Amino acid sequence: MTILVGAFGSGKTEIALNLALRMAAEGNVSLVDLDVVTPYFRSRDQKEALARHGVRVITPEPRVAQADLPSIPSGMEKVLGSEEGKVIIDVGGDTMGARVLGSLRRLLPRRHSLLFVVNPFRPFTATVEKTVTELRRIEDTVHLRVTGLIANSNLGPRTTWETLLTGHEKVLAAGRQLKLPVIFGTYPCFLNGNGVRSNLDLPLMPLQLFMFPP
Amino acid sequence: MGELLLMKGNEAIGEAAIRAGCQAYFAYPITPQNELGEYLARRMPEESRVFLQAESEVAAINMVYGAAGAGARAMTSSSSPGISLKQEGISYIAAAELPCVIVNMVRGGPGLGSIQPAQSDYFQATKGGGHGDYRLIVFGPSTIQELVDLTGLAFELADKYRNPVMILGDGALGQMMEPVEFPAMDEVTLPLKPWATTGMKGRPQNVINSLHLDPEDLDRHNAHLQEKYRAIARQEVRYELENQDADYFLVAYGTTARVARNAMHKAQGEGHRVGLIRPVTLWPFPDAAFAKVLDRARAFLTVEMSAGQMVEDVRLAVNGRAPVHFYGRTGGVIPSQQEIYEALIKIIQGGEKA
Amino acid sequence: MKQLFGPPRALQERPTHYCPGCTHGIIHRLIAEVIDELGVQEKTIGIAPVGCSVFAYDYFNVDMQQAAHGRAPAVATGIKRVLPDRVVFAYQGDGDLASIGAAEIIHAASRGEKITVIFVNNTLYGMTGGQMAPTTLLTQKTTTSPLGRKEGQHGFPLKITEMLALAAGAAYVARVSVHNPTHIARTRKSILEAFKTQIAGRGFSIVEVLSTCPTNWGLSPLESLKWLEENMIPFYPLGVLKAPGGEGMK
Amino acid sequence: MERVVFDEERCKGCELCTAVCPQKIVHMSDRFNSKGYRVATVTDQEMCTSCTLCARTCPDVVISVYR
Repeated sequence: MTILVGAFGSGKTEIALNLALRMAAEGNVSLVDLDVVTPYFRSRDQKEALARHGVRVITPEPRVAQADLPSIPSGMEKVLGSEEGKVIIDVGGDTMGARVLGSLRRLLPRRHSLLFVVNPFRPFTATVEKTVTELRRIEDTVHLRVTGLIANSNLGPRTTWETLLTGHEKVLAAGRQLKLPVIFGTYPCFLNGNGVRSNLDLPLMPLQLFMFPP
Repeated sequence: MGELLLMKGNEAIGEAAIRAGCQAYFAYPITPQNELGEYLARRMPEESRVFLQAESEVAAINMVYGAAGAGARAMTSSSSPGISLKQEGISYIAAAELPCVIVNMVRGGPGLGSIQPAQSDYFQATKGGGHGDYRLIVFGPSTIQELVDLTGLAFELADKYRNPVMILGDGALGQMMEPVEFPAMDEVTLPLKPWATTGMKGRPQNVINSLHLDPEDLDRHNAHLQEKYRAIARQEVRYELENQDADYFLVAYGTTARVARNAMHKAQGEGHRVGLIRPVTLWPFPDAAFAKVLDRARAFLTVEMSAGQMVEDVRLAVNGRAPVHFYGRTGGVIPSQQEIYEALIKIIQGGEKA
Repeated sequence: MKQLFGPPRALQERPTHYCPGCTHGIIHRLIAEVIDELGVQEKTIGIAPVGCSVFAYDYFNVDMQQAAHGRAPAVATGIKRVLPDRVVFAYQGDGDLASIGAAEIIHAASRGEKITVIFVNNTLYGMTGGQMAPTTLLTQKTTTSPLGRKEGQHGFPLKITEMLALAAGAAYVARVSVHNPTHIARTRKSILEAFKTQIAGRGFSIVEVLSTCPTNWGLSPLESLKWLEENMIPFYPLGVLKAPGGEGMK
Repeated sequence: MERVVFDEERCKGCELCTAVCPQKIVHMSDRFNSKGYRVATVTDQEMCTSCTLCARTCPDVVISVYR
């Protein structure tokens, strides 16, 4: 089970969708949309596309899916307790989004990865110091320990390899300070993977982007 | 200018307000603009400025009245139903000539509507909303960077004209993320406000007021306001005109302008001579942009996330010299590039009457 | 010859528009006396409401803002939050404060806004011609309760000051009256205490002043004072409901 | 020597001052001011104790008191 937390707009949903699609190629995978705070750009908006690739998307019931109610999908105990297949949980941003995970933590299996997604180009994780503060705030809220970081450095459409690698280095520095591994870094698909000149000790995962501004 | 940051529209307004010297922000929760209040709840205390969550939108706008009257740069924000509640205070603020910034991240209406993006508060923002003859300066930004730049400008113009300025965004603009640059923290010099009620030390009494019971007196006050609005209309019109020599023009603002531009590119790619007029100030409305193209323009297509509001101003600007068409979606649906393209092609092929 | 009593500096020389015998004039003067006594004329900002006292900015010689009906506590909050070292008072009537502005007053009190509210209760809407207010007494006739206020039809009179005393942020809450010189002196003392509470940063302060409306009551000024004493005080008991460092004293 | 001075132009003739004087020396005069109000007055200035009650009761700041 992989649980993604992070500051608002750190890119949890994009990463969750990409992880789900990768895992779907290998077998049974469920993506749980636990984002109770963001009104737009949520996993639930991609439900049909994912279903076509065999990803089961667990979302609040359709009647409230377009509301701003903090609605938790039904049957969470069954999903979280299931031994079958892999589960990815996309949690809402910041401590506000993470609260819901705190409320469900007794249902979580002992073995899980709690990954903190960091984009150092976002205001509340713009420095190592701020990243550490943000991570601790979220840990305090969910009453769980983060087990690793994901470096999701990007400036949206203005991302270049140069900016991206500068960002990833900041995340690695945060990892060293926190004594936590950085599990992987990302790069947006539109950057040609061949052009990468990375000396970083960090596996990089291409991100297919789903959420586009109008 | 500083470094690039990836910001949500709502957060970006908050940070831009801080950089613009906003000293007090009064919040009340409503989706889809909550990130603005949440952002400022963290940032304003860091800068030793005032953040206060009011008991209602009505109270929040009246707190703005008090703070602005006391000489502070003040702001409040909401989304459509909440902006309706603020109209009383906005009318008083306009009448008492207090500078302030009001943000409306519009959602689907009428009534409780939806939480999805819309542009159906155009009439309310540009034609009054509250009672009496008054005008707001209304900005319709279409990128996050423009939100930042216009937030700074909003505070500046508010002070310059002693008039409320509204930033008319929409839910999508508030929620989407784009890279932005902010002005440095210390770039703003706050103007002196000798009219503010700060205590009458060393001068006679100052009064902030909108009551003028004598008809002649109120008539004079209104004439003064109208003179100010004419000055604003002369000096503060802002717009973007793309492809001035085109035959057909799309007219759109805010989020819709982004999609309309894509539709324009698609049509251009197929050899059609299409341009785009994007009002940046919705009031004053950029009639000048239309004047520049009216000699050769064959038709206009206004696209809005509403049942057709700005199109009335487009018709006034075009004044019968070319057909003005409308394409709109409501309820939180953003018109797609394909929909706009098809509506445009129909007009170009003459399949649709004016 | 020494002057023992004269017009306070914080009051303008301009005569008021109030009807003969209307006690607004007394209350205005007491506030101005307190501002003089505390030496805060140059740092005081007052808020005029909508009601008979809508022109209060013409009478107080301090900086003033005129507020929308009921919103004076929100306006006062906005001023005080950006100018915390100033003295901010709102002057409100009973329709303004207890009806349309009920939310604003309760939340200003609850937040413990360091402002002072002078709440003038004359049991009806004076400005608009004597309509029923939340504070109108049972059986009292007004233009919108022509046969007298009946609980079944119009509901009960609201003791909002007692409600406000329950707010944790309210530091000083008192009800006083101006129907005779003894009570005028007590009113002055209460207003002084309220301003001192604000200046000491202890929280929200409010003084409800029972007041008259000879014109809409249809009584002479002297009869009005008697009516206040005999009808209002039994329902709206006088006293300090709450004070810093201890509960009320009678 | 006048102990109570009435700014008669401000007086609205409400009579509140007449009821509070312990010496019973404040009374309504037969004069009208320019606004048409019958004004209050004190003729027996010598009997005034400068207690200020009339001034403190007046809603219109008509009365100044001296000693």
